[in-house]
Amino acid sequence: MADAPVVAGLARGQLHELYYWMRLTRTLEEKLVALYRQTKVVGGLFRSLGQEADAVGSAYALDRTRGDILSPLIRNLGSMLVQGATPIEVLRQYMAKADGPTHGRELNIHFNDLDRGFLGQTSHLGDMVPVMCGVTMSFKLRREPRVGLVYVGDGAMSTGAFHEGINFAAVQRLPLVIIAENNGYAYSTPMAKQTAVRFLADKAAGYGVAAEQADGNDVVAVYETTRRAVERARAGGGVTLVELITFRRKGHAEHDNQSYVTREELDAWEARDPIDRYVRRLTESGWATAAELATIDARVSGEVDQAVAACENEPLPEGASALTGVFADPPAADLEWYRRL
Amino acid sequence: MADAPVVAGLARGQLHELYYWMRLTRTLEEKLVALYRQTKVVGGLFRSLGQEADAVGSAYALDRTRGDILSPLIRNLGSMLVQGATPIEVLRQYMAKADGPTHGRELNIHFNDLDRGFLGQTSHLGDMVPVMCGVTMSFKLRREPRVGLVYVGDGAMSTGAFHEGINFAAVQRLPLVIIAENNGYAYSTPMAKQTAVRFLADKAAGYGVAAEQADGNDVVAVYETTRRAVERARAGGGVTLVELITFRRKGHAEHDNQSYVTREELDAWEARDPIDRYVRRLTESGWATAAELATIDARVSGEVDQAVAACENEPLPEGASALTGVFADPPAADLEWYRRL
Amino acid sequence: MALVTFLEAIRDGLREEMERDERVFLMGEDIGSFGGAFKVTEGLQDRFGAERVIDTPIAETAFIGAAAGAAHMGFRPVCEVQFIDFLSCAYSILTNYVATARYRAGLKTSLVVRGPSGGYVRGGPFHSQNPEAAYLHTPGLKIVAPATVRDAKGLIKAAIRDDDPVLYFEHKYLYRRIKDDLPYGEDIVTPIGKARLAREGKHLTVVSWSAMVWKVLEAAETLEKEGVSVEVIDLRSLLPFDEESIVTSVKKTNRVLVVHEDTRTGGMAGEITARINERCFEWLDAPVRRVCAHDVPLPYAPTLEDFVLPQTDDIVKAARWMVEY
Amino acid sequence: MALVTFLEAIRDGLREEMERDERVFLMGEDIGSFGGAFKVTEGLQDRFGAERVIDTPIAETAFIGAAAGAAHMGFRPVCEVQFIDFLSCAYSILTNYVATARYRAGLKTSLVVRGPSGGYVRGGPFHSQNPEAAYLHTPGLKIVAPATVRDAKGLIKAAIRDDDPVLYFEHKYLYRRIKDDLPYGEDIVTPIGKARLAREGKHLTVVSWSAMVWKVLEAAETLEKEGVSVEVIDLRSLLPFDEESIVTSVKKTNRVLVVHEDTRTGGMAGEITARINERCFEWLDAPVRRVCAHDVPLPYAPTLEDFVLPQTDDIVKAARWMVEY
Ligand SMILES: Cc1ncc(C[n+]2csc(CCOP(=O)(O)OP(=O)(O)O)c2C)c(N)n1
Ligand SMILES: Cc1ncc(C[n+]2csc(CCOP(=O)(O)OP(=O)(O)O)c2C)c(N)n1
Ligand SMILES: [Mg+2]
Ligand SMILES: [Mg+2]
Repeated sequence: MADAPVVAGLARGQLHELYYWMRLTRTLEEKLVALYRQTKVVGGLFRSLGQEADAVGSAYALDRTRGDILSPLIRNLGSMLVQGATPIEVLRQYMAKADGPTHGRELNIHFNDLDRGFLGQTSHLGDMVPVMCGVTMSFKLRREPRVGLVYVGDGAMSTGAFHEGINFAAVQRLPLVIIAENNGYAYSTPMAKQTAVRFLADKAAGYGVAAEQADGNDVVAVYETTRRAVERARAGGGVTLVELITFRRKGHAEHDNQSYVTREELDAWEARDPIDRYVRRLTESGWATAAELATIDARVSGEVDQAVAACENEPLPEGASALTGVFADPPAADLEWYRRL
Repeated sequence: MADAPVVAGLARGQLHELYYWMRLTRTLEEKLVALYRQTKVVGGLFRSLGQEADAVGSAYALDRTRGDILSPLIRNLGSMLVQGATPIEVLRQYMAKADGPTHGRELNIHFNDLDRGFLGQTSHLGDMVPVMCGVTMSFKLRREPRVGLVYVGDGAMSTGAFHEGINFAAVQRLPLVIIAENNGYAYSTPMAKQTAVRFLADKAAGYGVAAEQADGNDVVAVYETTRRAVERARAGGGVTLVELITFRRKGHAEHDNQSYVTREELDAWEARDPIDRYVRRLTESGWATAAELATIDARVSGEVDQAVAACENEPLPEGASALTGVFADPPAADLEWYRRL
Repeated sequence: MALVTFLEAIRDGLREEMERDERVFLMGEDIGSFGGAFKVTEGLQDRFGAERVIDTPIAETAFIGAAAGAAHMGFRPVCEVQFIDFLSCAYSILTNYVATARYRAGLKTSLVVRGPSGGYVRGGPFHSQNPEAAYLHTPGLKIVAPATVRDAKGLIKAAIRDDDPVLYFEHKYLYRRIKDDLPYGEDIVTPIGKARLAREGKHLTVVSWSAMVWKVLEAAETLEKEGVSVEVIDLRSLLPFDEESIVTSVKKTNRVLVVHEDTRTGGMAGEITARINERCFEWLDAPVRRVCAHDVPLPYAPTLEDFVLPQTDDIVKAARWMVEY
Repeated sequence: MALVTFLEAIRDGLREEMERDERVFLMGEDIGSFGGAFKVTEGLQDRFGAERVIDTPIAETAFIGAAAGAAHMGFRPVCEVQFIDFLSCAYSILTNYVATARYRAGLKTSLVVRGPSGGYVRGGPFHSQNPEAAYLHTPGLKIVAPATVRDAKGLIKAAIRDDDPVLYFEHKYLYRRIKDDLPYGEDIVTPIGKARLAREGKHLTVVSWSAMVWKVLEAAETLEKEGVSVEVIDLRSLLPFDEESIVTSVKKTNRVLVVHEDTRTGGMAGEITARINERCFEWLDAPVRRVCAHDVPLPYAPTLEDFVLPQTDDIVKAARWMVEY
């Protein structure tokens, strides 16, 4: 009874999970902002405010038990959490801690765990599309019923790497879902300066792949739409380009005051906040009680606070640890002549 | 009366010109084959057999008096001839002569004359699309009513450079016509392994640009279709992707025996030979008499023979001439220490 | 006089060249009304309009290729790469098409590609690179990398006026950290290919460029107190580089250390060492040595970055070793 | 015994590795039923099927990126670049993504990128390149470039078995010009990072690799007749390269010449010179010198190409100069 589908094939518990992941994303990012202001975050800080439904709903459409793998962008923290990345890993990354997943080598959510099902991005936009082609080729070659999912922004779709990758995936009919995040801007550049198409989904026609579109601020719609694409991929139907329409409600990074966006636009999108909307829907449809949501909120806060407390004072890595692991078969230690004197 | 349009706005004399350019292309290439067999062509030899209408008809749609510029591919010899490149230049290039347009530095039809309106390609496929964006940007910035045209093969459309270029042109609404040559193959790779779309023109939708399609073996149709795109560009209507459907009836280069193409396919396309078809149409419609065509043929043969005779025995460049011109402001001569001993 | 930062000097140079030559225009990501990720082009779109300060899609190959096309037609485009690390995305068109255009067929190819380079800012492996070595190997390109406010302005102006493609690497660590008095509107043009003698000395020559010059000068102060007199050459042009100035200095000091921020293997110091060895073999009293970053991708954590990148203290120790040799 | 060409040795190496390890698969343009532009992979699709010998679109970034993704999942892909000149199109993903994947996060990235390199075949500026210097500067990559038939096989097998990304440059001039007896099926694995002593000598060491080794050996014959005994080191691994073998030889001969086909400035000889200078300064009786191509894009005409590329005679003259120094 508790497991009976309520909407979009999702049971009540799953609907609560979606809420949990979105709330966790937002709370964790808010905590990161606080740490950033205390200069504890070493580099830049990137927010997904207003895009939590897009990341969470799409990732939730994958099947973790079957080994599906996704590759997130900087604004897809939520998708990594869904796949099993933990708040403490994210905190350690941002704060460059020795015990972080990359031991201080890489920043923010650039980290990987293929077993849990996420392959962190690198900075060069578009590159993860070809790489995810290879990941999904491996599924195909091994006849595994696994699916890959990769995110790409409105801006990143202008890169050659995106084009080469999606076209390769299309020709090879790889089990790959490409989430095109239409969040209005690439840094300060509005979509109209990035492409002459009206919708990112219009680009599917140029590759002969299936297209889907959804309201990126409606987590259930995102889930449903992505799920369709995932099932298509798993059934051998090849690539789908899924456009999620949403909005980046913060600057490109924490330092950017977003002067190029109007107050009206921000207000309009704030009114469509994916978490607020989902809370309304959950409570109005009777899918969750206010008390249940409050319990989740408390759990989230507790988890985030606990994670911060656990790692805030951890040490940074030892300098010399930077020298290992460039190659699988490491050459002899490489300390410089003048340091050997 | 002689100037009255007969078909597609073309006067009788222009229809004869189209024939002349196609015949010149073919005869010149056939002569190059002979020279290649005599090992007088230094590098590889690339044929456009069966694609002459595509190159000639599209280039003819430009307005040379207005300074339109095109950038050909290896199989667009005809387009360069239309723009004013001469057989002797082409011969000298292939034979690496000192007096050739690049003085032996570059091969085949890789040479430029912006005044006559052609910018030779380089080998890295796709790169000329971005470069032609810049050429046409210059038209726009100077408010000149000029148009650019760039060719791209079914294979080359898989490159990142093509994608970045066409997208840039679309966003900037540049006066650029992009001719997508669907000739069935990229080297040995059939189009189905290059892209999952049915037609190359389908790719236009992904860039928000106009699409056109024509039978690439019908020179008048090619002309008319390209002309429409040229006029759109000149009127400020931006980019058109024009697909020309044709077939590469020779191997990728002279050394390739095209084992991957069936006899039937070759025969079918031979039956659609663009020159033969055009001859039939010209004579059947009364646009040209057999005698007129014979006169053109004789003129072409004469011109080609004369060009060969004029340059066949010309010298190759002096070795040391290789050292100049890397920079506008050349450093002092760069003869190596051991050559100075 | 006006006290301007390194960053403002670049902007002033761009503005002055755009004023004096209408063939100059700018392209890049977010450079228009936003003024660029680091605000180098701030105000320029207001001043020159959206046709001369063009926001592009995220497509480095497209806009650098387009710059070449426009240059062929007589323009002098300046491209901004948001972080110079992303110049790699245009590597092919830059090294194959742009660099060879003049040589192949006499095409005019006067264009500049500029962008923030370098580390010491916790940018991690993809926002901290020093890519000179990747382009050093390309006949047809020029490369400059200013260390001073004056040269920041002088080299951007020289690069724009140059008839060949020039890569201009501006170290982001210097952007707002160094200031100098430059008379407003002074037409400073730093000749490409000429080094700057940043400090005179007798016992050791140190060749360096960009942000490293400041660490070298700091080291030289320390060494001075120990009685070691260091001559510092700020190369500023990396391709072509000023072999003569190096040779002159080495023939005087007989010892030379090359210091660069980039990784060691395949880095530019190798080429410089080879040239010195070819030209001054008989004058050398010690091997030419290099202080460079360790051969690893540049990590993010401050402890790691500081360890990997060369520090003033490394230079001091290396210099001591050199003079004791 | 079977007399095989350089090209057949590569093919045999590929086939043997595909037979012994099902994780190995091939990707590239026209490599399937056509067998590749030079026919290196001829017959392999027939043998191993279209799933293990995959024809790709013209998209070097796509298939090299895909190779990395497949490698992360445990495969060992081998990519063919139709001419190595087009590797530039994948420069960004290769140097940024592929090379750093292990360092950043311990991702398995065992893949090989191979393709025809080099000149002397009238290929013009875009079908003749030697791109080692462009990648030398990238921690995380390995580079090999065989000169002999045996090493052609031994290095492709070693590269495939290596747990790191390896660039394998095969000189197209050698493809069908050299032959050797290799017992059918012999499991030759040439260790990466170890040079080959191609000839012993006393008066001068010449360091070279790939097709140039043959010109160096020819020069050595000539010089022998003049009483000059030349030791020839065939580097075969360029990254990492075998510093120890070079040092040992230089300490014996006290003179060293580096010969490569690539252009001089920023070429790999600079790095080698710097290392020799660092390690053998006291042993050098003459400056380390370089014989390389002139610093121009490689032109097409035979007269020009022959002038620009190093020839045997250039090596002979340089060697004479060295021993007389
Ligand atoms: C190839 C490349 N060029 C430039 C950049 C710098 N850059 C980082 S993020 C960004 C904007 C990305 O916009 P979009 O893809 O829409 O993603 P969003 O930030 O909106 O999520 C830019 C230009 C980069 N990372 N990679
Ligand atoms: C980036 C790049 N990769 C590979 C090649 C090698 N190559 C030259 S022509 C060619 C096939 C081109 O096919 P297409 O674009 O369809 O033109 P067509 O030959 O059919 O006219 C290939 C793969 C190249 N020139 N550039
Ligand atoms: Mg965006
Ligand atoms: Mg084709």
